[in-house]
Amino acid sequence: MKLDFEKPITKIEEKIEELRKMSEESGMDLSKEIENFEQQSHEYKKELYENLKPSQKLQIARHPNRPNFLDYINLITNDFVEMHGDREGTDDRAIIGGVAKIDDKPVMIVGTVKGKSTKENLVYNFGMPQPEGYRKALRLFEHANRFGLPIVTLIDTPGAYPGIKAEEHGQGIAIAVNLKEMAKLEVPVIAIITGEGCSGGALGLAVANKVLVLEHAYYTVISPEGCASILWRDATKAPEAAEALKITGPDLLKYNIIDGIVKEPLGGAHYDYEAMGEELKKEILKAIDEYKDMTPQQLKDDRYNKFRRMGVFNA
Amino acid sequence: MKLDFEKPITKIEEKIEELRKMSEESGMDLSKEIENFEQQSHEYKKELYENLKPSQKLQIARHPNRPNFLDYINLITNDFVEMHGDREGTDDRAIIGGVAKIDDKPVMIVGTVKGKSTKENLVYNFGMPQPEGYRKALRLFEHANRFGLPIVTLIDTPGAYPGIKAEEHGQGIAIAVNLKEMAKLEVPVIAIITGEGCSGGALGLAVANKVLVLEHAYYTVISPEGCASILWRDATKAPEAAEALKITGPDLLKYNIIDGIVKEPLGGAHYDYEAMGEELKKEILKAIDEYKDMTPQQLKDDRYNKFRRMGVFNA
Amino acid sequence: MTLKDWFETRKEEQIAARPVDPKIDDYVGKLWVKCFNCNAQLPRKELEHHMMVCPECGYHFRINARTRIAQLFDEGTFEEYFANISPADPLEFVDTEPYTQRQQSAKEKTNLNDAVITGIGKVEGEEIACAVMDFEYMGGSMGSVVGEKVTRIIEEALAKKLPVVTVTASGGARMQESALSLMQMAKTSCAVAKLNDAKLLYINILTDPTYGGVTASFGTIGDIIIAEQGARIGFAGRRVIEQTIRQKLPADFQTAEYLMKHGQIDMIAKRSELKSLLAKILRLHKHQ
Amino acid sequence: MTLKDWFETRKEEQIAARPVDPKIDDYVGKLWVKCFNCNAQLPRKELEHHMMVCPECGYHFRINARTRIAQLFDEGTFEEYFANISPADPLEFVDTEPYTQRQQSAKEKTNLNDAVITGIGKVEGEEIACAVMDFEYMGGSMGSVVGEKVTRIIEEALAKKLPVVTVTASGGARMQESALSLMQMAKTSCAVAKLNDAKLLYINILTDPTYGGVTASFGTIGDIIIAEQGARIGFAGRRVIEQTIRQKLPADFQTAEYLMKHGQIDMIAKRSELKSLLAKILRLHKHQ
Ligand SMILES: [Zn+2]
Ligand SMILES: [Zn+2]
Repeated sequence: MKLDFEKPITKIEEKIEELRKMSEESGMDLSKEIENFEQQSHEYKKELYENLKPSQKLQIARHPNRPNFLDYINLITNDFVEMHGDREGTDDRAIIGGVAKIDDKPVMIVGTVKGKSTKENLVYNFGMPQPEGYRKALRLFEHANRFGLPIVTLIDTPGAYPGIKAEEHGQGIAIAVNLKEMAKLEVPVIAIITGEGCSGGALGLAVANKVLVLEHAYYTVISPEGCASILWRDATKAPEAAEALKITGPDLLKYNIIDGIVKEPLGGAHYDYEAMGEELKKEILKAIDEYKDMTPQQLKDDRYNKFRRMGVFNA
Repeated sequence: MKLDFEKPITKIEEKIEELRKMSEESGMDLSKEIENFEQQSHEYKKELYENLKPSQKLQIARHPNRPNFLDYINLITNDFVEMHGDREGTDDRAIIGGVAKIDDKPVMIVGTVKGKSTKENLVYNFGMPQPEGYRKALRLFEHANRFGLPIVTLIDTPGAYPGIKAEEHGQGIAIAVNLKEMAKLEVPVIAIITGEGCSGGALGLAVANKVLVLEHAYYTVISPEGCASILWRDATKAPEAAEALKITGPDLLKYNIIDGIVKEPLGGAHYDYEAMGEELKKEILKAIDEYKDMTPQQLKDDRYNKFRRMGVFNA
Repeated sequence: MTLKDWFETRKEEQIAARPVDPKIDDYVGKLWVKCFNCNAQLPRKELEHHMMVCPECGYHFRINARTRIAQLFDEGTFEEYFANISPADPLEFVDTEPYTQRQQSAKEKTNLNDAVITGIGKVEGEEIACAVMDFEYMGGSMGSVVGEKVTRIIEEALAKKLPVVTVTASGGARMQESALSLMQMAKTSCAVAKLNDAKLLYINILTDPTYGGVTASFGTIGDIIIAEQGARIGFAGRRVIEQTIRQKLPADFQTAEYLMKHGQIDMIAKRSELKSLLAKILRLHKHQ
Repeated sequence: MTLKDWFETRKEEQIAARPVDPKIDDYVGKLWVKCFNCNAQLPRKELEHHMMVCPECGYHFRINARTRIAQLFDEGTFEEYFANISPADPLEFVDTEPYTQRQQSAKEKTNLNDAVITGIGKVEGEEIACAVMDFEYMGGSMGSVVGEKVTRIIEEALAKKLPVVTVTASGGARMQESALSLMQMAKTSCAVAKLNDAKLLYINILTDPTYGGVTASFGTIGDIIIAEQGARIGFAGRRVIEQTIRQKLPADFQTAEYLMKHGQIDMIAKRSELKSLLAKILRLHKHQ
């Protein structure tokens, strides 16, 4: 699936394809022309993807072929052993986690899961966790804490699920408890926003020592659509809201919300799973390594101080 | 409601009443005879209640007028503030608890609740907790632990509820977690079996430094009826099972299952709520006082060693 | 239909019929106030005498932070902290109106710098650190100032070994500060973690309405959670949920009673009982 | 009815049709064994070669503790501990038969002193302390001996800093020891609390059937809980629940799959995968 703003690329690529065919059919040597066009195409792409508007990045972040948590498990870990359930009645499939190795390092890896088809999305609830999902995550965090395993979270969620059962079972409390208990963890916590990082539903897995976002991912207090319909009273103003909310990597870095941006393959992660996996794995290992000599108290202080500094006000 | 084996007393009391009437109507002085009968009645009662068979004590323990947890709250505490809910979707009414003062001592008091009418029993589920009840109890125990409040549990339950939702939500795990987490508590824990103390459902609130049972209460791994229908394959053999299971105070003391017996008013707690309350309060205060100088570690060790010693085997 | 059923239905209709956002300034300055619930015409003086609770039906009017503080604290004991902290506009946010202008209007309306007052005072003689939110300042939304003041008062309590009480009233996040607003959830919750470690009592009082980012952070991780009678409390708003699940919600959805039934709060208190209940709880945890 | 529906119905019928208590000794000594699930006639040798799992349908036959140990541990590495501890009869319990006589029969049938074997051995080279229950000894019921041996092997693990693995198969409490049996739940769970404090890994493997007092104590408080495929696991038995709620239970009630769906176990493993899975988990927790 090509996105709207990718249409010019498609046109160039069609032209190249046409040239190739002509060359074959006629026996003419058009290799120079083709090379030229390809060069142009590459440069065009680079410029295009480096200058995307927030609303365009949003489309990449939400692309249906974007690698999901299960893809990353395959791409960057081995020996993954999934740990199911909250031990209290529910195994929320919107949050999956377990122990695994990244290279030779055992870690606890936990993430939200989006499906790639309607059928899958019914299973994973479009990556929108119930309170029970956050409680499962906390169980796994505490397991990691007991056994000294660094925690890696991969976040791609439009938010915590807004439903009747979710409210009845304490969606707010479940997230709040995670924020508080993550503050107490005595192991390194690395959170990566891989796609959508929307509101408290994302933050509930992201009270980390290091927070990274992928190049085309976004992190915000509310979806641009939600913001537009509340503040502009007009959901079609979502692109303006996306702009105003400053939700992409460079802005998040500027306001000290995140610690770094993970490069994506040209055009976005869905164009090259392997390359994306390699890059992500490298960044995770680098981050874990950074914390390897910290004491439990230092890790807690590091996390506290990081969030303590956030906010801009006059005093 | 008088119990079967109390019929002889009823007869004597009727006779006394008759004499009184005769005396009034006739103007005759029968006070000596009446006093004599009353003396006899008292002695008879004493002998009767001190020599009850287990199956008879069982009837007292299950008497519908027996004081329940809410009665004891009224009788022995003041400033009770109930703390509702498991923070996860449920406020199981079969287990109630909160902070209160006993005399001037702040405590956390938690207990199972039986209703006294069909309507009440629908609310309290006949004193049979769901997993969520045990989780609420654990939340309160951990609260007490954080704030240094001694914990008092009052137990009167035919067991944890055997139902579909209970199984789905982890009845076994909920009880098991309580056993394990109660072992870690750093405050004194006093458990009193006030009526029925049946199986894991009772034990889930009773991993205590001191375990007391009321004089006519019982504590067992399975109800005599359940035991009879499994081992004798005949539920009518419950009295034999009650005998064989050694479920009453003196036997429990002999096998070091409990630490003491709390005297009940003559005939059982339901004959005199005030007196029962006074006695229970005295015993609880005495027990709390015993532990007041122990360090957290000593309290944990005391509890561990107590249960560690339980069991009889050849080696 | 039995009488009881009829009564329940009527009650739910009444609850459902309540305006979702009764504003405080609807009645400010008026001599007579109409009860939102029972429509009684009430002399303003009498209503104030009853702590802004309808003497006819018990309906709890929303009150602002200053009124709340006057009701909760022993007279003259509340000392405000961090009053000078005021909002910035780091994102230079403009929707239908610039953020700075919204700040200005809110300040004029409430005479506050932002949506929370923090300080230390006494409740029946018991000293506590406290954060009281004000719904009238931009819907009690949590931005950098709310997060900072809540965190600072908790840190003050840690230094002075005081219990902490929050009184929340919030529509959720301050969208105009985007991720900076979101991070206040983490910041305040991390501060509460320190209260846990220090074994200092932390009590949440939830008042009407408490939603979104406050519900999902410092607002609901108290050792004890009290909801004021009549409060609506939730994570997601009714409209968002109705749009998502495409069905009507029960009338009592997200009421204090509903939350209690679903095990999320420890207790419900009438406004008139709140102070003595709070004092009682503080005393029960004071013996150490 | 779609094919999928039909299949689901068939599956549930098959599950429901399984005998509730297939005894191990039903097939001991026979040259041909009939699968309880698919009725296939299987040569005993072949079945043993497949770890007592039906090669036709995957049905997991119940196995005893010795067989389990042979399957799980590296050959020759398992050293038994506390084998000499044997049951007493403190209550002098007699139902339709004296307890002592039941002990005697069970011992003759199983060649065990009680329903658990404890020891230390290696799984793909990883050293663990282990308690393996035997359902054939009085239905794997937990009395003083089971409680004592489980507690001792945990204390041994604490001293030697070893992970602990339990393999349970139990109908519940040993009624003949009444409250003494009940107290083993507390005793073993208190020992597990010490494993937590010592940060030693504790793994539960639940096999068919695991019920009652074992489910409600040391059997389900592992850091990781694995259910063997086909296991039925619960607190209360089906019959007790059916009597209480007066309705039929779903066919898959209390199966491993059912427990997984309801979030109570971490994973399900086929018998053939169990050893390598266990070793993998042990290695993932070994780095410290
Ligand atoms: Zn009114
Ligand atoms: Zn078969």
